[in-house]
Amino acid sequence: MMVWLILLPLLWASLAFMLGPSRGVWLSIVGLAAQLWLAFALAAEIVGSGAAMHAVGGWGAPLGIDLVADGLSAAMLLLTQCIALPLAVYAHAYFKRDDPATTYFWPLVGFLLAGLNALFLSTDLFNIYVTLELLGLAAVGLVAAGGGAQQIAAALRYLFATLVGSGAYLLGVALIYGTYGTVSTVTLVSLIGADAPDLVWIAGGLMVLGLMLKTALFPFHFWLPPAHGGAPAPVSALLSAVVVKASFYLVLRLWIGPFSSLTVVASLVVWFPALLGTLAVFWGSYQAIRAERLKMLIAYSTVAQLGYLFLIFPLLASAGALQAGIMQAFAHGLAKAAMFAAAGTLIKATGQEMVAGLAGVAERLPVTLFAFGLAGITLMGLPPSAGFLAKWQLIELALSQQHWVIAFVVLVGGLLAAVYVFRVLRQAFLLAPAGSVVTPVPRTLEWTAFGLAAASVLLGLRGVELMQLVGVT
Amino acid sequence: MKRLLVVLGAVCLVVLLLGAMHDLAPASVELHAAVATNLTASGVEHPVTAVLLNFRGYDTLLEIAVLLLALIVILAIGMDATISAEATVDVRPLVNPVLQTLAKLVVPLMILVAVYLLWAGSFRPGGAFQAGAVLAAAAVLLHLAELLPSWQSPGVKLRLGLAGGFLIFLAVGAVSLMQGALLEYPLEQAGALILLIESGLTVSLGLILAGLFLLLSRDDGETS
Amino acid sequence: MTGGLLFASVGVILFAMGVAGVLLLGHLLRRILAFNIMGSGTFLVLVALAQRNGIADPVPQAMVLTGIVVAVAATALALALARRLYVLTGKLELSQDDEE
Amino acid sequence: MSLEFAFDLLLALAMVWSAWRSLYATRLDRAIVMFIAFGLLMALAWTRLLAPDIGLAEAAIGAGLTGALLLDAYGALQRKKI
Repeated sequence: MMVWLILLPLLWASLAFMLGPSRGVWLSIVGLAAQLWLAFALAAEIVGSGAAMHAVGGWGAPLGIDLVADGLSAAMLLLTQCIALPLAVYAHAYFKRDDPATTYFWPLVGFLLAGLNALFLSTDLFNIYVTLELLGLAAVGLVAAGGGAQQIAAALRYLFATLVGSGAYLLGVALIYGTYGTVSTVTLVSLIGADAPDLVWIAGGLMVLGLMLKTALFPFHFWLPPAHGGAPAPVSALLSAVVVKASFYLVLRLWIGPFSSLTVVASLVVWFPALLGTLAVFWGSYQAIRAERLKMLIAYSTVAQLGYLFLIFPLLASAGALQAGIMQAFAHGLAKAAMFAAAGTLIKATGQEMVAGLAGVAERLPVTLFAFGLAGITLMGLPPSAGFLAKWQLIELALSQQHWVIAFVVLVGGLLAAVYVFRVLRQAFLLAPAGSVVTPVPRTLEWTAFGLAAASVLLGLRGVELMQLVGVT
Repeated sequence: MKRLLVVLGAVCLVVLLLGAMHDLAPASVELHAAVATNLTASGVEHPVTAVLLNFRGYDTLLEIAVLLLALIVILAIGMDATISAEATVDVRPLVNPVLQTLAKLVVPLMILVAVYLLWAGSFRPGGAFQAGAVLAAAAVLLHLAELLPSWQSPGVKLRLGLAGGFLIFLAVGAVSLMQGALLEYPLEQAGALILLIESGLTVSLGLILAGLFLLLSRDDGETS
Repeated sequence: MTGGLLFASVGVILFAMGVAGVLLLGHLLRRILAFNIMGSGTFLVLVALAQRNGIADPVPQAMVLTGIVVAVAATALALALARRLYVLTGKLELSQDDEE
Repeated sequence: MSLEFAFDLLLALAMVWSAWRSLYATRLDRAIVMFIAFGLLMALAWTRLLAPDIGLAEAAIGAGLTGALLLDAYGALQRKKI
């Protein structure tokens, strides 16, 4: 079942390419719906009977490549498909028929999803490198497609960042293979002990740093705002909601998997990601509060929200930290997809890219603005949203271990999020200046954003199931 | 400042790595032995081909996806290139007729070499990648001799050729998955299946690699 | 020192030179060159370090073949973007001021 | 020092030097030509590392196709400047 999650998007992506420019919408949407069903079925299966394994080619690691679906990967697969389907529907309504961005939009989305799904399932460090490149190049292509000079420049900046990131990762993989003769994470867990040679430490450092660059963790965030802020709204939503989480997921996997004995020896190392995460929360929020363009505000908010994910690293020793991290990934993923989708609708309707140009949208586009507000609730971490659940758990864990710094960062981060969310809402409730026109937009745009935003809030009520799923090993 | 930091970081990395690489114990897993043991079950006699298309065939499947994807991205970013009539005024010197004759002679030979490489790959160095690269080189040569124009936008037949190799590979994967595991070949059919995949890949790889060049070398509009 | 370790060392040096080049050079074509040198360095480490005892290992060799194809895909993509940028702006550098 | 190791050492030095030149040569066309030379040296190194498959691929794809792509980009640049 899990393998179909990889083959299906590859299949509809290449068929959509064969159909020709701007074709393949319905093929893709049917494919995505099937993937969503598969992801739910897979999650249900492993909650029932534990983690599932598939030996590609029947060889088994370390000679072959093993795919493993445990709670963590099943949760990420579920998140990805849950966001991709509504965004595909949104994208279909968003793009005009002759928009140059749509010529090969669907094949690119297909390859992007195949890369994501393959990455979440792989347990082979080199295979993960190939999935990272598939993902990275597809994401760069989506940013650049049909764009003007600014978009192309943003795509190039993104491309170089992602290539350096995966280059560092691959060098790490090369050193690991040289040291142990295998790249299977399952085999490596038992091989890498506390007495690992220096080379393994360097390899681990290179891999984690490369992946942090790809996650846009502060201070490696420089490429994210232009790329996510400049791409078409459906693309920004997809990239901010799931693509950056993929490399975070890998850092987490390496940290609790093959490199777990190293992180135990050097107890100070766990504070390094947390420190960068803290800086990301403050810097991203500060820039979001200052941003003048609406999509830049949302992109900087992504920089801040990604910071929270890295706050869990000092807490990983205790049960529940993983759940808090994944809950935050879900909360931010759904909310940020909703926010970019809502912003795309607002910009399309008003023709204004600036936050200052939003005056009056509250009465003209209430559903979209409501979606934006709901997503904001999740980002601030107000109950009953999934964001609240994630932050609550994070604070509780931090306090139980006397790491009050982490609790403080989470609380202040929530307040800062409130500042930039209310900045947008306040503007939206102002009276529209005389003579401003709002072009009508398809209902689909409004309601898909609303659906995603509502999901980010309502997930808080079903959080127990998700946490149970993440716990399956 | 940035310059200093980067240079310093690079030097530190080199020093640390060179130091750490020297006294390294032998690896605990020896995959080359495992490859040798399982070679007879792989369907080919050349170990590198066995790893590429059997033991780690899944890597190769995704890698072809990356290559196809790169081509699609290039198509996607250049679609609205201003193809103005006056932009096609050629400033290149006239092509040497000797080059054209030479190309006409060499290209059939290169196709022959590609077929040989494809066939040789099952028992000695060679295979779909090298064969595809030779095909692509032939196309580039034809282009330089002005016997093959740059691509603007590929038609349906060309798209079929570009994606065909990948689709064959994918189809083999899907069928094998339905019968057991992804890309698990039955012992007696392994050699034939690998040859089928490699033949498809050779054509598609040749087309894609040539396409990368022929798409990039189209006259991409004018700045004015 | 064996041939394997020698070439692994060369790989490390090439990687460092390449990364520094990608980060520091301004001209886009030069940055693409640097990326390729970085990749070549990594590939050398992958094979040479694994074969430091002098025995051929087909597994990293196959990985490098995969890596070379991925690298040429990335190079072509980067060149396409760079040439598009040149058509649109007449420049082959990313300006520093739009970074924030 | 055996003759083989001396050859490897020479090859290694040539690789680092050509890589350096292809990064920092003042003229871009020289840099690209140096890069192609670097690719061919890499191909030689691969055969020294008992990897003729990679040697073939490196010569054809790494040096050949990548070099052709870069040279073509450089050529387009020169044509536009006229």
